Amino acid sequence: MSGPVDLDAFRATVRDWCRAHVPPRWREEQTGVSGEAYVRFQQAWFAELRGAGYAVPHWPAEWGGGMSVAEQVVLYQELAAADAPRLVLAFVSLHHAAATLLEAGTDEQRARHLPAILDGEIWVQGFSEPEAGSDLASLRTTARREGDEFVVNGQKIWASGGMHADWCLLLARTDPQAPKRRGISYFLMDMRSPGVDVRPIRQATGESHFCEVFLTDVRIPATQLVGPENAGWQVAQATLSTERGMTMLELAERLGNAGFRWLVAACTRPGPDGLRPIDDGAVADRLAALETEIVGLRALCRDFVDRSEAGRAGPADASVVKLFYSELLQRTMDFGTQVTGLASHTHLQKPLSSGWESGAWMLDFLGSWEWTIPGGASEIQRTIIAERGLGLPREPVMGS
Amino acid sequence: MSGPVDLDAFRATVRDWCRAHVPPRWREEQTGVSGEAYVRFQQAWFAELRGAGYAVPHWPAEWGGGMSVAEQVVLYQELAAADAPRLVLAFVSLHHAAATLLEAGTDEQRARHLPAILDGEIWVQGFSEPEAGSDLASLRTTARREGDEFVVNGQKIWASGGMHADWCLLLARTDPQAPKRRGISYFLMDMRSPGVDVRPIRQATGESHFCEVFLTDVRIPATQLVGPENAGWQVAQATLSTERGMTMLELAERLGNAGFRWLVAACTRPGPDGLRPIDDGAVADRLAALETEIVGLRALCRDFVDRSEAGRAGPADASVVKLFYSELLQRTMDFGTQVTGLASHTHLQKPLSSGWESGAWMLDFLGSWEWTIPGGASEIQRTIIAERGLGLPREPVMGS
Amino acid sequence: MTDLAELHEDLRAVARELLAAGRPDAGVDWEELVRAGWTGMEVPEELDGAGATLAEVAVVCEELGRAAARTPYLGSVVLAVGALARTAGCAGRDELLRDVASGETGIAVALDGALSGAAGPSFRLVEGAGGLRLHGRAGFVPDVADAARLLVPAAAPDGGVVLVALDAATPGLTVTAQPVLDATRALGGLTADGVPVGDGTVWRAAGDGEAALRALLDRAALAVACDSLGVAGAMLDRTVAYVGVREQFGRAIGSFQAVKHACADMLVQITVARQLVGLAVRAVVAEDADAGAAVARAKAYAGEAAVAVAGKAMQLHGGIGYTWESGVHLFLKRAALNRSLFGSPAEHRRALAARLG
Amino acid sequence: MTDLAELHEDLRAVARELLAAGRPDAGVDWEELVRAGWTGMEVPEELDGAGATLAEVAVVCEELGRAAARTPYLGSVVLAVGALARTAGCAGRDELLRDVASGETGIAVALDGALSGAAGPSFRLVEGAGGLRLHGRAGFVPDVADAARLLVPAAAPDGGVVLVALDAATPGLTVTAQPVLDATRALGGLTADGVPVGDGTVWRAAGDGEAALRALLDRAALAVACDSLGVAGAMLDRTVAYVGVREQFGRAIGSFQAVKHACADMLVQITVARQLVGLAVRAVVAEDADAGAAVARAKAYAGEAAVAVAGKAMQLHGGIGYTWESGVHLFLKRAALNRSLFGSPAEHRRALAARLG
Repeated sequence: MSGPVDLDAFRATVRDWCRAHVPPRWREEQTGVSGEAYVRFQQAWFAELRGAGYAVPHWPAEWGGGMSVAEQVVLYQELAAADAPRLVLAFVSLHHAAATLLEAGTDEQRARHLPAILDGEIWVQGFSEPEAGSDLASLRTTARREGDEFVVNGQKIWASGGMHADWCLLLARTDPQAPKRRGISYFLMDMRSPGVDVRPIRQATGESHFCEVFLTDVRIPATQLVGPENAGWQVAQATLSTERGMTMLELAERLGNAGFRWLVAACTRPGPDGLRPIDDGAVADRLAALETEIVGLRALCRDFVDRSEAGRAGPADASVVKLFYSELLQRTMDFGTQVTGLASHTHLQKPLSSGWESGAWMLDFLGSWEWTIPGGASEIQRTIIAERGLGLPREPVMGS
Repeated sequence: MSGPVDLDAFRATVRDWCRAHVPPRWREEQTGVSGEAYVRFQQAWFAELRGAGYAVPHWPAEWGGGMSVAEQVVLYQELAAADAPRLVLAFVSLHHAAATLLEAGTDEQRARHLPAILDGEIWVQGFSEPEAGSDLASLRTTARREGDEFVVNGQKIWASGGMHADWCLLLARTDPQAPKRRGISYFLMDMRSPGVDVRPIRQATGESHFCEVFLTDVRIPATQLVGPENAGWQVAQATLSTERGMTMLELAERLGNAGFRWLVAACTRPGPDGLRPIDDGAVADRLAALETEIVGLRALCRDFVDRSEAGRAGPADASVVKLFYSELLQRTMDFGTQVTGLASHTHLQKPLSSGWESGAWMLDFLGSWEWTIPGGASEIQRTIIAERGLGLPREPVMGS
Repeated sequence: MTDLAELHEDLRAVARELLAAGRPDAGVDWEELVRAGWTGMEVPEELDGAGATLAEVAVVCEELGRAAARTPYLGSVVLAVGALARTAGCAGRDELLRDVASGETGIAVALDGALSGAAGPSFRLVEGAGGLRLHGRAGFVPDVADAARLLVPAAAPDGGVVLVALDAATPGLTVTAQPVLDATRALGGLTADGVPVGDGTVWRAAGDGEAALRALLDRAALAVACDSLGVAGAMLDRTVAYVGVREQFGRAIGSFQAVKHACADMLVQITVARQLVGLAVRAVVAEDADAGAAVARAKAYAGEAAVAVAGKAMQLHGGIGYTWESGVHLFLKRAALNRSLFGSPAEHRRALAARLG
Repeated sequence: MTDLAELHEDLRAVARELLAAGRPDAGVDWEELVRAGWTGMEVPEELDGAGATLAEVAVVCEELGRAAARTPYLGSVVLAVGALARTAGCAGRDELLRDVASGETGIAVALDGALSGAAGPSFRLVEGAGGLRLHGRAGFVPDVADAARLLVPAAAPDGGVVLVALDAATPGLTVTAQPVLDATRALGGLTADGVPVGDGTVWRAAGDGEAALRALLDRAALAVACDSLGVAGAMLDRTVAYVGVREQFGRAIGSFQAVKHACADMLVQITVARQLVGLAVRAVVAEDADAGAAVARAKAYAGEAAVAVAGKAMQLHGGIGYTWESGVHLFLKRAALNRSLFGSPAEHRRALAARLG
């Protein structure tokens, strides 16, 4: 399947499938539910997608995927257009864990985990640390070799969905003497190992998706090392960028579909005085400006996917996309909050399984900092863009 | 005169005087005139103000001034309200030169120059250099001592009104071995000295208010040194801040009076379709936002003057005022350009003797970079505010 | 420094100390606040108050915002006194003012938090068999849910605007709490469905009733603007303190230009907001004809500035700032709620633009 | 990379080289531009053109903006071919297209630069004694002052929109140059005061005349958006080059975060503008029903981005950038003029908002 006719047919197929399978009232039903109900719903939806062949389209065919990039684009566009639930819980498993295993894992590691992920094994990312922040490479968690094992001590933070996780992608320092990016190793860690203590972090939105993970003398078999010892930073860099394009495309489509539809609805809903917000030229102007930016974002993401696929993406392209998306998301949610006024403050919970836009504007506005801070804060992205994208000189005293 | 009643009376007096003396059509008459006509007009207006006692209100009474700060505020407010011409040509003479002489000059220097300034002696500031830019202290012009004289070589830039100047406030390096702020001296230089070569710079607006000044073996008597040798940087710092408050207050009043009146006029003038720009909510919103900021600016400047007078101004207050004014000026002129559209591009000249707002919106927009770049560019002001105003740590490698 | 300015600085210092004691969202000890004299500030001396003005109350409001304090001060003091001050003298009014001064809470004014400026009253009195009856509804009323006594601005049958003093338990009145994300604010809805109103409880304004309501809405907006100014100030201070010690890439993050310049912009915004709030307070105290415009400018600018500053504070605090525990979210939520309460920036600017053309 | 994309890259490289030869405001050597085949790009092959599309012309327009080039390409080629392409075939039309392809200048289309989108024609034909007469006026018409032949979109007596082909010397026609600050653009006014019009010179559109005029205005707006994109790209490149070598405080100013982050924002804006312009070009070439909206987005966004980028370029060039000699002002003036030409961002967004609600 590669010609334009096939893509149109595929689009129609996905659209029909969505019409039949997307639970029509999932947003209402996922608002205010327990963690268990959320996990059950995520697992059921994952099973549905898997049944249709839509769960791991980006994986190699031999592992159950094999969809072309053009088809994946169509798939994500249609899931967004249908406002389908997102695979939030399985995100790390399907993307980061799979990419790590496929690109740097051993045959044994792949055979053990890839089928398990399809059966619902949940992964969490153990990269961030409290003291490191955006300076990820300054991480302090240590892994000391003892025979065939490593003994790990330290603390991880911002582990999304950590309380539900079976396995962890772990970065730890194995050579404290080496320069900071040369002494880190990459491990697969069983979350049920003794010494692993997971504590949820309550976020600004009141939810607790993220966790702290405390590691005390946790023993990891050396067979669970990914890539060479002390080359963990390089493995992480290589695998982090995988699929980032398609992930961003999906997010852009989400914002451009349900997100923008709600915004238009908010702007065109008559107030008590019968006037609609959009009847004010200032609101109309801002709405049109945001629509323009969102259209630009979607095209940007599509272009990024195409160029990544063709091996022509520039060294700062991912940063341009992330920076523009995250700040546009924040501006859009802020505007929605302003247009809906006090009412936006009365939504105390947002639907789980949702993306970054849920119609609970104030919560979504708060949540937008989950995009401007982690994964390299906006300030870091701008520096990357200037240095790698434009070739401007580094700051004389930056760490290395 | 200090009570509120007296101030009201003074305000009425100035208002009457303005009504009788401000040339009613000076803007039209000063548009497109020659340099000579501009100088004549400036001199005539200066004589008018001097006759009324309004030319040097900030000078000490013994030299012809002696107005209280509260009265000066009223004076500048009324001159702005009446859209009087500005004393552009005499600006450096009346402010920087006078402050330098009064605070750091010798009795002989004061006696020679202060009366001469009242009689029309024009001064220019010779601080900036092409290579130094915002890093003023890295200036390269040298003054080598030879007996009772200094021999000066180098190049100055951005000397405003340099082609009309009689005297120059000159900074030059007298000790090349010293740290950069400790080897600079401050001179009074006769612009008619042999070796002084003045060349106008054409600016982005097409005008040539500024000059380059080339100095080749110019000899300055040692008696024309201001303050101790090698303490010129400190003299310049002390005198540059003098009167900055009142100057900013005047500019804020100018923007708040004629400048804002033109903007309202532009927004309320019906277009070919009979609609007024302000009938669009987006324009109305922006106009109200700018009005709000301009009201804030005027209050800020008044407060700054009061606190400076009371010796309670903070170390970054001047930077806050300059940064906010310059960027607000730029935003306002940009908005005027947008509201008046293509028509704003057909004004090819703006009236001389005008301030930074003249109703020729596109030219004024271009001219606004004269405020965001010189005297410490906005980037420098933000750093000053953060370091001196908020106490944030300096950059590890900043020059000193 | 003038005597008044010194007085305000003293008041500010005391307030900051008093409010620094508790956790921001834990609620302020009302008794302490009463002992400090904040409830009676604007109440005339003959009614056991301090006979001060809104200028002093504004200092308290700013400090409450700075502490993101949970207290019914807005509804039970600022608005209650404002409503009563413009009411023609009568025993009931004086008694209520005395109660406010003495620190009695449980008084609320039925002002709809979604309204601003020249909005008319949300309630009306209808002449019926058996006397007057009150109809209407208001949402997002500050501190109404815990109120025992209500002051309801209402349109009288003659078209004038009056103040109706009611017991919250009166049949036909429905009070509902309206939880909002900002847990430091207590808002609620009030519905009156033909509530019988006794003659002695309908109080006329000392002057024009409509003007009195307009002034009350201005007062509400200005109190919120002061609060926003305080929120913004707190966020800048916390950010400056944090970026001065937090290290990344081997240096305090406050030494990076991007962080510095963001902090500088926060300071500039706060400085301008402070000027605009100051102008509005002076205009309201002096009862300037233009006071409404001054309030609109202050509310629009400070309301937006506080959201921008608190948002940037969250950004510069990084992951830490995004935790519930850090409390930064409290300020961002309060700033965002304030922005919409008693007139959004857009609504206030619309009113300003209407004066210009 | 597709063949088309490669073709465009080649075209861009050639264009950049050709235009880099002269000083930006000195005027482009028209003969070189003709030899390069730019005048006949969209003209059908049977009329000596290359039979290419607006996609290729867009590349040229961007490069002309990047060079801030003074040339009548917009009026005499982009608009002329656009107007003629939608005209029903006739000998006069074909001859004119052939002339355009062969590089003849002196052709202009009487489109008012102040108009955009769904504006009707500025001229009308009135049936009188002795035949049709043309009335109307248009301002800011690109390249009209030096034009010998004029194509005037006009409302016909039957209400349809037609194209009137006139000699500029026809009595009753008045052409006036309209100098603007941006000396790289030649705009002018055109007034028709009862100009007699011969039958053979009134050309009907191949399809709907009104749709043809709308498409022509979209084309004008899009050509200007491409120009703005080029202006912005040039300013970013010059700024990056400058801040990489200019030293202050002992280091290249491009190593300061404030400068870096400003440059990063410029790149982001340009990148998004490029996407929006690309979408609009593809939509117009494909004659999508939604092409007007795509053009509005591109024109609004690229128009604003170019002013922001050129303004920041001036700021980062410091005093040097403010000199006439540096030429930065040329780009800022062109960007600002472009922003207003054929519909301001506000006007285009108003049209976009109208589609949404």
